[in-house]
Amino acid sequence: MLLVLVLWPILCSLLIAVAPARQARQLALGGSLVVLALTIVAAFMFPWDDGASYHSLGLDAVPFLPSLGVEMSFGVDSVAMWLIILTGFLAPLTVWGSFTAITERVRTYYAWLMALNAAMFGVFVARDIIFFYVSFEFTLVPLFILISLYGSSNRKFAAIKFFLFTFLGSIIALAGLVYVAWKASADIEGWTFQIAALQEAARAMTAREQAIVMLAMMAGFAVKVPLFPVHTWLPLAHTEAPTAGSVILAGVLLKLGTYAIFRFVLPFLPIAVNEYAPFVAVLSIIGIIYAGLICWVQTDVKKLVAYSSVSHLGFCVLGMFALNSVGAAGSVLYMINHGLSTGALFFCIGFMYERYHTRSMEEVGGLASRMPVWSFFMVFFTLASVGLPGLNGFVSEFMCLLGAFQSGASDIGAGGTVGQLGPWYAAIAGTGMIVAAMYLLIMVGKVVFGDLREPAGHGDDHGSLPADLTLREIGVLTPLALGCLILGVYPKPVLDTIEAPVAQVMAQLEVEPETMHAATSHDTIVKFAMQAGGSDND
Amino acid sequence: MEALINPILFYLCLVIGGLGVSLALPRRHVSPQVLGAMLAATAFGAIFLLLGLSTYQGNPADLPGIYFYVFALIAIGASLRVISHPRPVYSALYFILTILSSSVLYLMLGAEFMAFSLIIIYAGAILITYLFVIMLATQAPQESDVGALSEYDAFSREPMIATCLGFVLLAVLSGLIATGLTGGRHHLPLQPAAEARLDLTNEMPRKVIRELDGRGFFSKVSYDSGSGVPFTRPEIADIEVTDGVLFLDVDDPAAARHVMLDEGGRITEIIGAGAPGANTVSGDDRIPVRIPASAMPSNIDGVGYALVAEHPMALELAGVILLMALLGAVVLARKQIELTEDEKAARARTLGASMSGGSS
Amino acid sequence: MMAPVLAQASEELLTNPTLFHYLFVSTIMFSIGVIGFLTRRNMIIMFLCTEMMFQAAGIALVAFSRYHLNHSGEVFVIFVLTIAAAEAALALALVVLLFRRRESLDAAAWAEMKG
Amino acid sequence: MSLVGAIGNDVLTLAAEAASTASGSGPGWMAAVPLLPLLASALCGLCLAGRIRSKLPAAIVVLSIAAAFAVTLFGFLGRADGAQVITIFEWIGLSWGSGPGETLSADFGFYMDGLSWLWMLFVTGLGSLIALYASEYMSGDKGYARFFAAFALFVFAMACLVMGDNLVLLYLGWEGVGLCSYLLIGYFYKRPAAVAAAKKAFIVNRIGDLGLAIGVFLTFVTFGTVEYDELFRMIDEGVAANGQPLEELWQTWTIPLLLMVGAFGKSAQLPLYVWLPDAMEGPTPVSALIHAATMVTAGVYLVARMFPLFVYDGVPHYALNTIAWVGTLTALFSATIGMAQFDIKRIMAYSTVSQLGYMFAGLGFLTTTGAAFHVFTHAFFKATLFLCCGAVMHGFAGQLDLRRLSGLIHMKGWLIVSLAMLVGCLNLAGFPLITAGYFSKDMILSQAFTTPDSIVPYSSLMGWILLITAGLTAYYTFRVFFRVFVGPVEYEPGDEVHDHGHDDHDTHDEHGHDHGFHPHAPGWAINTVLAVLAIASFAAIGTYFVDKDHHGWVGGLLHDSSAAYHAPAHEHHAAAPELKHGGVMLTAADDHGHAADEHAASHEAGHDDHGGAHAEAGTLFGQDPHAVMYYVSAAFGIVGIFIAWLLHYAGRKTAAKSKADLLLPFLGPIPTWAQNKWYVDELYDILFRGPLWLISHLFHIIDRLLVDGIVDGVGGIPRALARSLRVGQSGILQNYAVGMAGGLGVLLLIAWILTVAG
Repeated sequence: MLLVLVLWPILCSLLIAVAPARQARQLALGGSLVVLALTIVAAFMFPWDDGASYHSLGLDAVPFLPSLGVEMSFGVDSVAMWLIILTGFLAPLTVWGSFTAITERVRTYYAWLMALNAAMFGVFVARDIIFFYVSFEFTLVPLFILISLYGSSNRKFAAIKFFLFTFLGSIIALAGLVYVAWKASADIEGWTFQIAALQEAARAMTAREQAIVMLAMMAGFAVKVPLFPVHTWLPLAHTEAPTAGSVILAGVLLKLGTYAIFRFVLPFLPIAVNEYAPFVAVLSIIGIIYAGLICWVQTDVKKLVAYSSVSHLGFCVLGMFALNSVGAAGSVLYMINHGLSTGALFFCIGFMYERYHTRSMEEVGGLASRMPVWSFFMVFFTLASVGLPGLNGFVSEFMCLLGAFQSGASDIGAGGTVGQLGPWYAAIAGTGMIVAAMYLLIMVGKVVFGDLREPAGHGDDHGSLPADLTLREIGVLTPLALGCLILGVYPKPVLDTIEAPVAQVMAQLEVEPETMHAATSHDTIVKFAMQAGGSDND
Repeated sequence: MEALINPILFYLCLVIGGLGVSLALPRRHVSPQVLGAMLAATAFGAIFLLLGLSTYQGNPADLPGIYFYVFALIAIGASLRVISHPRPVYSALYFILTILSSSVLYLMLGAEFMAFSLIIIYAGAILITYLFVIMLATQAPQESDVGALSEYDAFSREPMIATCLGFVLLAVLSGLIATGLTGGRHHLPLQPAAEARLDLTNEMPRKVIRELDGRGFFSKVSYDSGSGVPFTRPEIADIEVTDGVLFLDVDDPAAARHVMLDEGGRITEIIGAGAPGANTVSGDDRIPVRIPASAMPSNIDGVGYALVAEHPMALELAGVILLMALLGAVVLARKQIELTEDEKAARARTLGASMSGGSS
Repeated sequence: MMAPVLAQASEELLTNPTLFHYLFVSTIMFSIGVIGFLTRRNMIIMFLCTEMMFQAAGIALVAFSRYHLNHSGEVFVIFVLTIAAAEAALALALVVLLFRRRESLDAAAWAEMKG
Repeated sequence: MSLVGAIGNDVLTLAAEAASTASGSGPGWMAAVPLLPLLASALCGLCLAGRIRSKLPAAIVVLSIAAAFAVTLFGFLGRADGAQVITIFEWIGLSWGSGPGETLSADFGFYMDGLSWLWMLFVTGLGSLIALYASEYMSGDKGYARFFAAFALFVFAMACLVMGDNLVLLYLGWEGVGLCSYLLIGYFYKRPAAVAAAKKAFIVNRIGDLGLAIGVFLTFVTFGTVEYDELFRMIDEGVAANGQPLEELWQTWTIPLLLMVGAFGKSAQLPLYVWLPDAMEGPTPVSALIHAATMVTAGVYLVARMFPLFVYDGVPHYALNTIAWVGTLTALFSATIGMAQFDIKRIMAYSTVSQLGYMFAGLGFLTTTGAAFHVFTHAFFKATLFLCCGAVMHGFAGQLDLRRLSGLIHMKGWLIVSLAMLVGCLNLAGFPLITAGYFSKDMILSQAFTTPDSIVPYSSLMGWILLITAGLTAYYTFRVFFRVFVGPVEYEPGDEVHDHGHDDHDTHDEHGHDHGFHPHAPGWAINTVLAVLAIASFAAIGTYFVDKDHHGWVGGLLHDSSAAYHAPAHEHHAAAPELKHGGVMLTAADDHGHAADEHAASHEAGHDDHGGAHAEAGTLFGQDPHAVMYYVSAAFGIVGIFIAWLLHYAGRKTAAKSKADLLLPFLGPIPTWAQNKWYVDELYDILFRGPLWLISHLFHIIDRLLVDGIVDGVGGIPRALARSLRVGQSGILQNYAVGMAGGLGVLLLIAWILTVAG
């Protein structure tokens, strides 16, 4: 099933590439709807009761380079499953949302869009690092092409910067992963790249090794997230990317970084994570406030939202490095929620841009009277992004902050947990909530409310588009809005199902350093490698 | 290295040789080419003398073959002249000399085929092409200075640096060869070339058969070597060549053996003849026969076999390369643009302008 | 009949030079080729120098071939000859072409690759 | 908004299911109280999407809120003693262990005790009345449906805030009312001032919210739960064991302080009050409901709800003392500003801030009953006042300047408005005996003098400040009344003829522009609502005289709730028998907010020795403050009114000028300063917004130049390297060959050295 999930978008991509350009849109939409359907089928096949362990929903692995121990092995736990659902959910929307925005080189566009989906699925279903890493890196290619071909004025520079920046980071992360693989393969013949085997090996490393590997991994994943000092590619890439590119970038691609941290850094390197959690947390807090304040002085709406992504993902990382269940669960929930609300915001901005061909708040404003429906959605998603209770952003933000607050506060009271942060972290990060309210409301105040301001020569004439949203555009935004609302009012299904994997990761973080050194885990590695080798049988 | 040659002396010679070579290269103003040549010759001669002495261990028979030294020095001297002669034509001619003396070295190494093909291909074909091109690509000399050299032939670029580099390379290479490759064995005597070819007989039985047939090996009638009485040769059912030995498969080995002994080795020489029960001991009813020397594979056989049987793919590729080179040469030499004379003149002017602009 | 006789003669008269002798000759020739290539400005001479380096390699190959008592080395010399021939054909064609353009054989006249 | 409707329906069914299966602790149909308005909001959204221009949205909202009121009333009448917990569905749930505090559970559920009943009654009651008022007031406006959608959503959020059984749900409501406030203040979104005010309200509220959020976090971390039920149980156990809720000291003051910050934000107390006056940019019904009667009292509710954390063992610690001081100073401060304003709605806004200060002061003096009672009475009379202002605004096209309006009572159709205004003003001014505001304010004031300094330091000083403020309040209240509603008839229309879009029925033609402007007298809905509210303001007095045991009906309700004040155990040596009273309560629930006339009679058992306590407690003029206060505060009120009469009514000939102007030269710049709100907004701009703005720009520059510069610089390293290497690229063939040969030499040299070494 998971293999199908990866292969189908590739197939679609190829089909679109060879089909006549006229039918590219229909093909892409149909293909992406099938992606959604496949996602739903996968979600139904997934045994949610056992969310903590990995299920392949069919084929376990496809041998790829058996001599090197490389095989594509599949498996998802409930965290990955939710992210797959998010990806599948966004797939048709991104296609549908670009119908009018993309009028030239349509085939290339949709073909790469589908390929991007395949790569993202690949990241979430991978159970070996080669497959994971290949997918992780392959996401860069379609987005690079989407940005450099379909972006705005400065697209080439943005695309190259985006590519090189993230690529450089990922290469370093790969070095870390390969080092772990090398360690894992030390006692077996050939190589193993299975995540399970690698995890054992990584956990057996000394504190110093773990610190170095963590540095390497964070170098790659933090760029992807992006964390404070390495975030500068994001505003540029967002600003220049086409709408669907921005949506996927904000919706799923940034989550690859946090997902990878959750999947690799936390369970692999418990000693280093425990040691350096405050450092990462400080970076994310700086990111929250710093990016938030930068948002305040932006005039470009899209850049503003892009910076707000930096700020928001700071909460996500903060929650994760709280190293307790509330924080991590909040963080995972945040990945989904941010994908919905920020993705939708990018859609809104894209629809505005299609009409006015500007994103400057100085030129456009007071659109509530011109585009009431658009304004409704814009305000709605802004509020979701602000973290208003009842909408999705709140629960996750609340949990991330609460997690940070609890972390290491077990001396305070019953609600405290293990962890390395503390109340001060949450208190300072909490000011980010105020800043978020400030810049987002200022943006809404300028763009949506106030006197109507339109760029010269853009009265009622938007080409083929009506003044307000078309049914298609409403159709794109409505599912997102519904998602925001449902997850805000009733996040329990998500929380219930991610509880087990989160608890598992948290349990892995609590290993005592002494015991870790004492236990030689070589036997376990060999065992895992053998299991991995013989996984065709089970 | 010490066993072959005294390193200090060796490097000293190299330094002197380097100095000589650099002096021998054409220079702009004062060009002490003769001095340089002499220095270089001295140095290389000294090196070879030292090498020869090191091989001499008291036994005059061990004195190195004089031809090697003669031709090696000729080759080196000629190659020095190739790079130091200011006139390209002479350089090419000296190169022919180099090739000739190298082909002698080839001969000494037992590679007759290569020696001759080297002369034919290199000296005969390639170098002649070079000479043609040299003629073709040299500006017609003015009446006033027939003997004048082109500016780019008259002096060399940075002769000292190049020579230093070359001699450092030489020192390192020879040091490496001397130290590294010998692996502790100081003398690497070259084996007699014929030893190599025994196994080739397996691959070319027809040559053996042809040679034996020429000697009447397969005729039905033979005669006694002593009395000259004719008798019937036994019929040979099958033959097999293994590592330079011919095995005869006959119906009656004893009779056949007898017959062949009677022939007195005129046609065949039975290996192990005279040893009692030679063939009963082996229990083999085949008769081992020594292959005549004339049937042994020659150098050409060996090269041909190695070329066709061992490196057929490379051979094909070489053919393709040659074809490509042929096509390439055609394409390159073809005149690209047809221009009238005026246009050419205009083009030449702009070219000159751009060149002078580019060089400033 | 000539070849075996000569071979015999060489074997009898000149067994003494060891592999190192030949390799040393080859090395010297190669180095001289390098020096020539680096220092001479005439493109034709430069190509001649490369041919000389080929030649040096050929001597080494044949010497090794003899040392190991197989013919692969000689076969390689054939290939070297092939390459040399191809190179001569192409390089000389190029030289002619270039000479037509600039009326000069100076290698420094073609410095378009200057960064 | 159609989506909201769909969800609303789902949730309703869900709620119905939950209700049918709810076990025991409370009636599940109480879910209708928040969900009916939510449904109404969704339906309004549908109307909005369907572009329905009729009064349907208003009808839906009025009916739904009225129904919610009915349900509340029904539930109230049939309530059980003590607190009821009603769980509707699980909202947030995550556990990482089975021990205490290892589960984060926040249900969508209600915690109904006297406090929440009281609040819900007036929220839904006033809500339905004001919705009715708005149905006329807002008629003809383009965003009619939008207004009512947000309005109903507000009632939903307020219900969540008040009824929620845990702090997270309270936070949801807290932010939810903030959102609705934002949406409704910015209702006239074309007016930049409105948008700015909305923004300001939301952001300032967010500052308070942060305090609240961190308070909630700390509460959870400390107690391991956010649910009131368990929380109060743990606090009681803690108090029983330690004499305070916790063993450790620092959280016992940190949590209340943090919650206090939240309360200050929402209830517009001193550092964070700035948003409320600006919030008057919203439609008047909104000002009446949200920014006077209900939302702004959420802070009082929060403190009252979490009262066990503010006071333990009968002793308040300094979070509550801070609250007292801040409340007192806010009352005085905003009263001074209110005195100098000319916009009558703004005056009312400052009076709201001022009255909220009273409530907080009341909380600080430990009379939760007084505070809640004041909340209750204030809700009615301030709603009345605002709605009257709204009627004026509505009738005079947005004119609110008291210098341009006069003598309304003499105009046709304005009698009810004027009388209602009079009632409201009397209440606000605390006119003795006939107004509920008098009694509720009295309760707080007398408590200020009663509470001994050992419990609340300097309480009598605060009492004096509050008394003076009461006088000021009476003055500026009646300044409005005397200037606008009586005196010579004179009016000038405002400039908002278009904003309200009076394009409905017959009045349209009568409304021209300045010339030929005719005031638009309020219709039946407005008049009815005003009348009902005015009567209710009087009727609220009645609640003071029922349930004498607990000093009024409100006290009775609070006695049942977490807001009940427990007298210090150490003062009552007879504490032991009180332990059984109410099970979890250490001492008898009681207020010190006694009224003098019931002073002797109404003390319940276990308080018989209060004489000693009162001896320790403060006195006023050597008398029992409860007795004296009636006269003192009446005197202050009447003096204030008299001064207002003197300055603003007696002998006034025109609307613009009064005798008060004669005083101006003697006061120097003070009136100007007060009129400019003591330049607090400007101060905040300089102190916070300016630096922050600078920092933002600085960060932006840093981001572009430094952070991104480093990135680009790293990217530039290869380029620079290449540029330096470019020198080597002479283009001359032999130079490359030298490199090649040299490289070969070096490689071989290395190989040789390795061979020799090896």
